[in-house]
Amino acid sequence: MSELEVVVTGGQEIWRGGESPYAIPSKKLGMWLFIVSDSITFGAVLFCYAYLRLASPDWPTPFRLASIENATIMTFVLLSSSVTMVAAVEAAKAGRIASSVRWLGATMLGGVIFDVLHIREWLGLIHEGLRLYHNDWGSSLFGAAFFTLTGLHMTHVTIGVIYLFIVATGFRRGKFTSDDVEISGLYWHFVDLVWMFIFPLVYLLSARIR
Amino acid sequence: MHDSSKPTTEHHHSPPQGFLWTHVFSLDHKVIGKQYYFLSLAAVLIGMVLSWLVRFHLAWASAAIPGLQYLSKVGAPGGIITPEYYLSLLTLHGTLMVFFVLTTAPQAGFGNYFLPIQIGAEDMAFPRLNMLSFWVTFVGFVVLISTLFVSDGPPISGWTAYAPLSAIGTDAGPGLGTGQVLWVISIGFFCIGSLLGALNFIATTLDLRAKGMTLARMPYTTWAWFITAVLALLAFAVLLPACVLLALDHLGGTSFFIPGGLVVSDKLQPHSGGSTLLWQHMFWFFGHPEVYIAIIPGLGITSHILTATARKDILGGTRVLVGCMVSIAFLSFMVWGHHMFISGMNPFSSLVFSVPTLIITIPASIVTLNWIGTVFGARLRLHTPGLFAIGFISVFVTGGLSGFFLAQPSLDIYLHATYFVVGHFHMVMGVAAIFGMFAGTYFWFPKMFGRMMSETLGKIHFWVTFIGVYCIFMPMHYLGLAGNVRRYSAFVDDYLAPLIPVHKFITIAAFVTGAAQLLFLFNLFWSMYRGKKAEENPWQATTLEWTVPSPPPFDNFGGRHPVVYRGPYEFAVEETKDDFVMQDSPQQPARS
Amino acid sequence: MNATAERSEGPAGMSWFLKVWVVLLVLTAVEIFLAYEELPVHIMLILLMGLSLIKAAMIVAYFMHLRYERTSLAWTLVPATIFVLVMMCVFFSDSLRIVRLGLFLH
Amino acid sequence: MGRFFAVVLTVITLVSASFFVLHTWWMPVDISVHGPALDKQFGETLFGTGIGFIVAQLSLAFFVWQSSGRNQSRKTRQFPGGARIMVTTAVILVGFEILALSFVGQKAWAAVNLDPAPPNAMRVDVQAEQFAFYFRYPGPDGQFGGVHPDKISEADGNYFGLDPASDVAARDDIVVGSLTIPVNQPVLLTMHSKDVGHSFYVRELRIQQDFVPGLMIPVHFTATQTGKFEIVCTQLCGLGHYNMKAYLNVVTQEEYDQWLKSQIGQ
Repeated sequence: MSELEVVVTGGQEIWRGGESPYAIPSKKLGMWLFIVSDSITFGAVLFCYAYLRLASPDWPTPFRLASIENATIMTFVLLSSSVTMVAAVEAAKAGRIASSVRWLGATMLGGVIFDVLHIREWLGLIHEGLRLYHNDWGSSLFGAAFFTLTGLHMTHVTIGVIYLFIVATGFRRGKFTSDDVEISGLYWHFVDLVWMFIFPLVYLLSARIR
Repeated sequence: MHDSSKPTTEHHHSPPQGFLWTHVFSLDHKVIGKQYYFLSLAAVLIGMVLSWLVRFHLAWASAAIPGLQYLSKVGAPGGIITPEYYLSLLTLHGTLMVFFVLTTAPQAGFGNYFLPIQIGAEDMAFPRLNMLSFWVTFVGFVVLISTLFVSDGPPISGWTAYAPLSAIGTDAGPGLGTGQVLWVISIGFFCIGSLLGALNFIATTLDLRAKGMTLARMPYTTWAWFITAVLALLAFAVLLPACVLLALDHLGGTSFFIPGGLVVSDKLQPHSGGSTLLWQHMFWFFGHPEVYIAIIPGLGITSHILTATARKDILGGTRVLVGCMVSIAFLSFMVWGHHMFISGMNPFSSLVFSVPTLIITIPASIVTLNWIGTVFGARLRLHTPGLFAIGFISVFVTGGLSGFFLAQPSLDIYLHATYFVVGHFHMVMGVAAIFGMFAGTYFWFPKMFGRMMSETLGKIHFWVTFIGVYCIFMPMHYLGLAGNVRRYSAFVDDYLAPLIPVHKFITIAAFVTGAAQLLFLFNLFWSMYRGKKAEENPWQATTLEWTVPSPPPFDNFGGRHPVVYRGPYEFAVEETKDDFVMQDSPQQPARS
Repeated sequence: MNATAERSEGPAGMSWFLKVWVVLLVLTAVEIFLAYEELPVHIMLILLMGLSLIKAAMIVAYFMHLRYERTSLAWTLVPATIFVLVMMCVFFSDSLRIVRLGLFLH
Repeated sequence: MGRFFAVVLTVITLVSASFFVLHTWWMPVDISVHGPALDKQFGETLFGTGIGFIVAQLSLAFFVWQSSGRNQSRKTRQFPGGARIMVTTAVILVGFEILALSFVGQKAWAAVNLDPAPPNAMRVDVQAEQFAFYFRYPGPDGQFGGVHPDKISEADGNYFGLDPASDVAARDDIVVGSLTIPVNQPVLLTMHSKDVGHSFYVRELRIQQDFVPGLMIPVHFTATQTGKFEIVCTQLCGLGHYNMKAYLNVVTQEEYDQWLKSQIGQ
């Protein structure tokens, strides 16, 4: 075995077939692969955003302190919902089904609060005249990029809430296992992870400082 | 807590009942593989007819094609193709061929059918997802075909859909409104289908290998499908958002790909701030890996079939061949800029992109030399699949070598957007990949349908096709050298008019070659019902798909769990009666 | 070979995750603080992206348990993703050209 | 069957190669200063790949001939040297070719796209639109007027969107439909598009460059021979793409001066 192989495989004969080389269920590997692909999708949109922003000298910085505060609360809610998700997974692994379902409920609640706060902010911006195709403060691409990026993320959060709901009900009825809870957790943490990039790139870099 | 070290899969389902569940919404990878195959077959037929129309128009621009006016009254009044309809047909031809044929048949079609069998699995890792990816792809296909029937026809912006032509809408030309939106939606669906399929392929290959099927013992085809799936998972993830943004430019009034100050049809466009180069970057970031998504399964299929044809392993074996395929796949993400040398991209980038582009020729040359070296001293059994595999080597060399020219930015100044490029990519990506598909069809048909295809018809098909493609695509290189620009619907200027006889020659060659494909089609359907019954291992090959009945039972191995004891291609073994040893044959200790 | 035994040490329960959560919140606070410091744009971008990458890595490693899986999984997933994202940075050479060669920017 | 294949492949190879060797279809004669370097590089690439093409195809044909007639009971043989020799050959030969081509090519590419235009270059503004090219000379004041997309009007013949009413520099700009340049004079084109992507391709000049909507792309060249040449569009731009062309007139300095005078007089 070459040195590289040792590093990659951990020095064990895990590729010989008849078993998963990662000692995880295939479904979990599938979710990981989906996350790889989806992170590249988000990456590409973020790169587009950065590309267009670099090319536009009149990129606006319209977010007043209130917006930043709102986005900070959203970040807090999403990060905390990740912790409740972890708790749900831990409970599920320990066989405490009722507790796990409660934690899943808390996570969904976090997602819903995030969505509500976000939509409230969207409505505020729309009220101020920001549109997908238009913006009074400068480059029209600001509105396009903002709504596309955050909209894509909000869609993921919403899908996540629905997904968690399905998993929670199925888990309570014994249709799903703790593995399914863990896999839905991967998705949820990924949505959280993406927000860790959108928050500074979209909000903090467009904060109105003076 | 249940044991998570065992790969959990859904494949312990029982055989479904009823036509709808066995043939339409089947979860069986074999049925889905065939569905993909026939979807591609439909796409390739339409694509071929489109290419005939396009070629006919290039040779006889003012001649009428009887009956065409019924397809589009505006596009072909009296059967004469208008310049815009020419571009519509061209766009549809390119899109169908690249996405729904080259990406679909060798990977999703054959891959779905044979990957699980070759690694000794009962099914794919996620059968439901597998069915979903097929139906999503199918919707994409239907949406694309529907552009033929909307008011102003398919888009005229080519399969690359360069913005802003593709983003502005009907002001820029016919087909760029509804047609273009449908095109974007279709490709979006295709991306989703491909991503789901790729995910499934990767998980299947990694998790569901039978006992003893180490990575080094995977057949070349399995490796090729696996590498291609990785490429697809990473590349389609970039095309998908690009399609979303382009759709938003149409439907949401955004200007991602449209800069300010454009005056189209005497109207100042209400857009500003976008970048046309951004579309090109995103498209080709996907587009170059896509070229390898189309050809790597071909490399795998050719190598796989060449072993059974030559009765020996490929020179260098798994280590060299897979090493080369992996390096090609890796490099394919670093070279997309060679499509954009003269696009107005930063000229420094061109120099940077040309180096990895030229470096890709090294693994490609190694693979080719090893194939040629394999034929040396072989005991060739030139049945039809073998002929197509060897034909693949020849066209791959021809098409690949012209890449040397196009990889150099300075030569690309002259050759870019000429027929040289058309000849190059048709030869290396179109013809080579299609030769791979033909080889695969003739090779695996007995396994898929339980009957043999006619060798006589197959050989006629091979000879006409082999000579035909050289007659079609070699002259294109000469035309490009003479400066014949591509995507012209007619050659009206003084410079190009003298080249029309060459176009007539190409068109006639295309019709003859196309006719041979009808022979193939006849052979395919005739053999399905009337062909000679196939035995379990008609080609005396060694991999696991030849250890099961033809066609395989519902769960592939009839409840048996195959165990693999040796490498995939052990031919010319002296101790045995035959000159080959099956992968799951435990009789003697493996030689290596 | 026992699959569970060869995994690395599991996380030390919820208190450990709460610690990670606190660190993530602190890093977020640092980001917000930085946003209001009037730093040159490129330095701010590097700092913000650096902090975000650390946060992302922590989420992947702890919340998503990647640290506690076999190393082979991380080696399968992470390098490919990073490689593709890094290659996309080449786009920017043209973004900057638009500023230089642009016609009607406003 | 194998022998037949070998013969067919040999014929295909020789016929294909012969058209390249005989220059039956070839690039038109070069009329630019930077062109000979490109042509030379083309020749070298063709030489290298041509040998590769012939050797690879003929050895394939030869091996197929040799091994298809084999007695089916005979043992197969390995290629002498095995895969190692193949890998080494590919790495050394192709690697050498790549190195040579990249170094030579870098210079040729730089001459066109990286080196700045000579200071004495004559500036001409080019605008591409569906489906025509328009060329603008600065006129006696040597200054181009500003361009305003909202003023563009096909009907008034204001293709560039000039504003002569308030812009002095725009008043004497000369707008024509074909490019007239003096021979042996460096020319700097500033290229921009009115609507969608187009391309500027003059085969004889060995120049091809896309018009990028929203950008002003500079291109420079020096023509060394007089004559009339076609400028064609090579970037798919819509239904009239096939018919989008203009002419390049390379004339002597005297003829050019005369032509310019007649244009100003109008």
